[in-house]
Amino acid sequence: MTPDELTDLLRKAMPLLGRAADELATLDGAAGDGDLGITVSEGARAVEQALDTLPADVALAALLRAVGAAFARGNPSTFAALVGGGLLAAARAVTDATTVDRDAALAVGRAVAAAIAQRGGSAPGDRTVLDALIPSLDALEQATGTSEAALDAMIQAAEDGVAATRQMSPRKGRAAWTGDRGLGHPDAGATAYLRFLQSLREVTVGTDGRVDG
Amino acid sequence: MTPDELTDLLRKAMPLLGRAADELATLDGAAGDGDLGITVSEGARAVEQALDTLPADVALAALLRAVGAAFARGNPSTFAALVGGGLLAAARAVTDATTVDRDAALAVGRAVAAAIAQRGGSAPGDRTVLDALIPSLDALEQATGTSEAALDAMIQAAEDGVAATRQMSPRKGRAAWTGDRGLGHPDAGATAYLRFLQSLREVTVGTDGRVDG
Amino acid sequence: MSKKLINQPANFVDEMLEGLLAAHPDQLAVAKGDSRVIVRKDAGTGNRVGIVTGGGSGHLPLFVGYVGRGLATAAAIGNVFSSHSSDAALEAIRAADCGRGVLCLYGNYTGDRLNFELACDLADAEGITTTTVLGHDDVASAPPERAAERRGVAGLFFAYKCAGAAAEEGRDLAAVTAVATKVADATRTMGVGLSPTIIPTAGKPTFELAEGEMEIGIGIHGEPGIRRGELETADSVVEQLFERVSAELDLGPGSRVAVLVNGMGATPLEELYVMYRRVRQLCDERSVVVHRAYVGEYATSLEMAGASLSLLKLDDELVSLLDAPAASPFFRQ
Amino acid sequence: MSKKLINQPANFVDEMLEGLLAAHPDQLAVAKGDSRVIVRKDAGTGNRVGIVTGGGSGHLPLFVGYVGRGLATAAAIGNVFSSHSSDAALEAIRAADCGRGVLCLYGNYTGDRLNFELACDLADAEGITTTTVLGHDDVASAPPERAAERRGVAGLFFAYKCAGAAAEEGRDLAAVTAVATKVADATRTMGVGLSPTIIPTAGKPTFELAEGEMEIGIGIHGEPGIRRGELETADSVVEQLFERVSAELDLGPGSRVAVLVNGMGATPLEELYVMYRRVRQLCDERSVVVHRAYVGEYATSLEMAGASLSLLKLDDELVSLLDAPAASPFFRQ
Ligand SMILES: Nc1ncnc2c1ncn2[C@@H]1O[C@H](COP(=O)(O)OP(=O)(O)O)[C@@H](O)[C@H]1O
Ligand SMILES: Nc1ncnc2c1ncn2[C@@H]1O[C@H](COP(=O)(O)OP(=O)(O)O)[C@@H](O)[C@H]1O
Ligand SMILES: [Mg+2]
Ligand SMILES: [Mg+2]
Ligand SMILES: [Mg+2]
Ligand SMILES: [Mg+2]
Repeated sequence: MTPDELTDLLRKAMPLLGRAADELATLDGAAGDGDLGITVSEGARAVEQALDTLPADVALAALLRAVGAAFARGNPSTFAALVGGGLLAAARAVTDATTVDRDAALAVGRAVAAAIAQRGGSAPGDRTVLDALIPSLDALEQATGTSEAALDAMIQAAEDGVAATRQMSPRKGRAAWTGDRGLGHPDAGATAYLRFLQSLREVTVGTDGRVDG
Repeated sequence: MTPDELTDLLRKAMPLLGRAADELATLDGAAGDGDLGITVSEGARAVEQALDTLPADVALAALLRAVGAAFARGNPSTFAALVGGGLLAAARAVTDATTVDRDAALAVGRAVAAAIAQRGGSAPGDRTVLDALIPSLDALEQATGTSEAALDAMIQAAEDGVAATRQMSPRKGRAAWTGDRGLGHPDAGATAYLRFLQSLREVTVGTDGRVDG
Repeated sequence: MSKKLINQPANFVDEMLEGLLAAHPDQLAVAKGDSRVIVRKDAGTGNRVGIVTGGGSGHLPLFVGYVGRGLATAAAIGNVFSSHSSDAALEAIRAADCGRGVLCLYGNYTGDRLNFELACDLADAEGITTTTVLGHDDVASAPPERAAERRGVAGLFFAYKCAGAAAEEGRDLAAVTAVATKVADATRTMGVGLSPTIIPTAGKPTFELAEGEMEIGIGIHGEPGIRRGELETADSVVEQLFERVSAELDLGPGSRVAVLVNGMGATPLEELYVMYRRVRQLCDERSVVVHRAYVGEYATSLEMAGASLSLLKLDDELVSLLDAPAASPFFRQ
Repeated sequence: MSKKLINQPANFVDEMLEGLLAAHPDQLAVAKGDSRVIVRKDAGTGNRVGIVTGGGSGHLPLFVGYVGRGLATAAAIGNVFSSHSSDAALEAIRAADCGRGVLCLYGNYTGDRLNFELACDLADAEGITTTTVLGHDDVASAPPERAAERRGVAGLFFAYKCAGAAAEEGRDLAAVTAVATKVADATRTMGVGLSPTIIPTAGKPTFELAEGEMEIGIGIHGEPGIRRGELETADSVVEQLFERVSAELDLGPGSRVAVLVNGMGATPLEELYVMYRRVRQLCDERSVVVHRAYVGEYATSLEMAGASLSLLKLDDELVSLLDAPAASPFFRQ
């Protein structure tokens, strides 16, 4: 896949993400302040706009820079800053990539995860987006076969990761100390990442969700 | 009936008035601010306390003064000021009465009504307590037979008067000008007076409400 | 059920006053003769005309919040949405008098009037001269030809501010009264309610408003307004309020006004600024000059959601009185 | 459904700012480079250390309400309950700097921190020295041994007040920063929520609270508290809040404190005074001296019903800084 093809996929996937806004607002409201729905829908809208301004034959790094900056600015917030900042960090990590193959995708994902963990001061198990992101990258690393199959494996791993956050204490154990209003719900940021992967699959393989490989 | 006997009746009737507080709050809330329930229940409580401090062989004027001042102070408000002030005016009108017969009762009632109309700048038909009070005094004036029968006639007239307020525009025609939230409900102050008469009857003739004359 | 942070409902007003006095002992005091009378710390001194106000509780900062320097001298405090007693009004008048007389400045409600009138009669018998000016700014409460019957609402703030400044300057009773009258006659207000209030001792709403409904012209105690309808945008609501409050003020290019966008209690300050934005646009379109804008909670109805818009048409005298400094625990300029 | 006086939800914050600037043109201005940055009219002049704050909208008077004389110099404005951008933070820092450096003083929320940290890095590259102090007064948000992780809530007001006074006096960046740190470390807050809030663009409550239920320790965005339970009396709620906020301050006879009883939005001012009454009794019982009491809306959560109690333990330095004059459209002393 070329960066231009990825741009095209993202342009189709972004509008689908808005559908998750209500769900994410509710999940974020259960444990936090409820603004994640807006962060994701506004972020997706900002990304879509940024994609439209990209020149043809764009480099992967430039694509990531544009997407990262747009997402960070869409609705500034923790999630926007971490994910947007993560994509900017990834752009620095893939400066010379010109195709988006599995290795490149993995490098981007790992760079994003590392940046989120570093800037957020968080680790797997802290009930964050990392608990879906990292398992999905592990799945990608082990995947063989078509890119559709790899994406499916990533989604499966992210789904499991999201489910696991239900049992995790939000914000590094705060629930153990305070009430348990957030407990039992999956983490909002992890869910947002899962919805992103699912949107990507939807535009990759058609709405029937079946994988053709 | 002596003033002491009236004192005794009132002492029994006052606690019953509190039962009307919710109804009166709702009626007053429909067209006004909803405080009439408190005015009546607090007023009744204040009257009860004032009665306890009266000496034996009290003069009617002194009884009215005590009751009027107490009601006015219970929960100061329009209704408290008008009714309390009306009773104080009545005390001035019956200075030399020593028994509470029909004539004395009528004199008190007329004095109260005149004072309310004068200080409130209101007339029959303005959707106020006067629309129950004045018809009930007319009924008293025409009543023959026992005092219980007279009281029953007063109640009947007050009931009709209260019902008639349903069709009257509150506060001198304000409903015609503004919305109609209060229209259809009976006037709160008129209803309060009716409930007072009914409480009086209840302690006069027993709780079965039958009149023994 | 009511969601209130209170103790025994019957003690609500007295506990509120206890807290108020404990919080502001440098500015406020209770009158000697009546625990329901709050006075400026320096009431009765300074050779100033006194200004007394009063009314029911549940409207903070109205009424007691305008007891302060350059504002009112004393306030008589009633139960929630009920008048103060005539005893309290009399005590407030006594406390406010330094020998130059007392202006009674309050909203046009029958109960408040009856109790103030009695108090003024008694004060007169004691040799204290009083005058009375009633706030009657609520345009929704009676048509223009019966303007004197209208209720007083948030616009009373302007009367305190200007009459208080006149008293602080040392003007005499007639002059202070004239200022209050001028302001009362040049002020118009209309409100919109989005949710009901709950009197603590009653414990349930005094009226109902359906989800998504608003009531235009609602009174400060929840008295019925002019029209109920589906909730509209802030801009549309402001346009309707502005139309009504400006209609009788004969505003034209160059007219100067003071604006008050007042929150009824539960409505966030952010929304009041969204409203003021539109008010200002409407003034600008008409070349009406906003000399001063007040945005915030100036006269509330407990936890009612909603807001009101007041306009005061200014002349040179009112401009300088409005600009004068003032200070109470609730208002400082 | 939400009962809000707004227009397009997406325009809420920008329209609010437009109203704010229209209402207070004498005191506030927008920064040249970013419409989401509000500055003191005289920002960048006067040879004072700058103080920059910021965060999500929906908390007025927090944050922009504390931009004023003797308070903060500039504020970066985010969407409702969302962080400001790093661009806005950088612009605020630039606008606030007169060459003596800028203190970034805001609440401890990850999003706000991330955006401020980036802005400080960029400011540094431009030669502007910055320091950072985070409000972390909410005792309900982490146990004492993790106090640095706590969220910042209403107690931030004390930090603005004291650091702002120090900057106004002309102290240097290190000294102003030391004051802010001292205040942040000596302030404790806990709140109680009685009803949820509604983010305009979401249009429905972020959480539910049953009839007659309260949540002790709730966050300023509705973050979960320590305990849900049946609504209790004001006195009982105050006792629980006081116990928690005073526990870590080592208060004894003669200790001096400043008290803030803060309304979350919908709770009437009357109820806040009922609460303060009990706070004062508890202080008196312990011979703790209340040097100043602030009662009102200082940090809200849109239309949430509820309140918080903050205590600041004072020393001589903080007493004199707290007593210094200050003036913004929302706070004047
Ligand atoms: N320190 C952190 N490290 C990694 N991810 C985090 C961190 N804090 C929050 N997140 C993720 O961001 C999501 C919340 O984002 P957002 O709503 O923007 O936060 P807030 O409203 O608290 O600023 C969480 O569900 C979590 O997945
Ligand atoms: N001007 C008036 N003249 C006679 N009765 C009046 C007048 N105004 C009010 N009332 C009576 O008082 C009742 C309301 O009393 P109250 O609740 O104390 O008034 P408010 O709350 O408006 O002060 C009305 O239902 C009416 O019967
Ligand atoms: Mg959030
Ligand atoms: Mg009433
Ligand atoms: Mg409020
Ligand atoms: Mg409010």
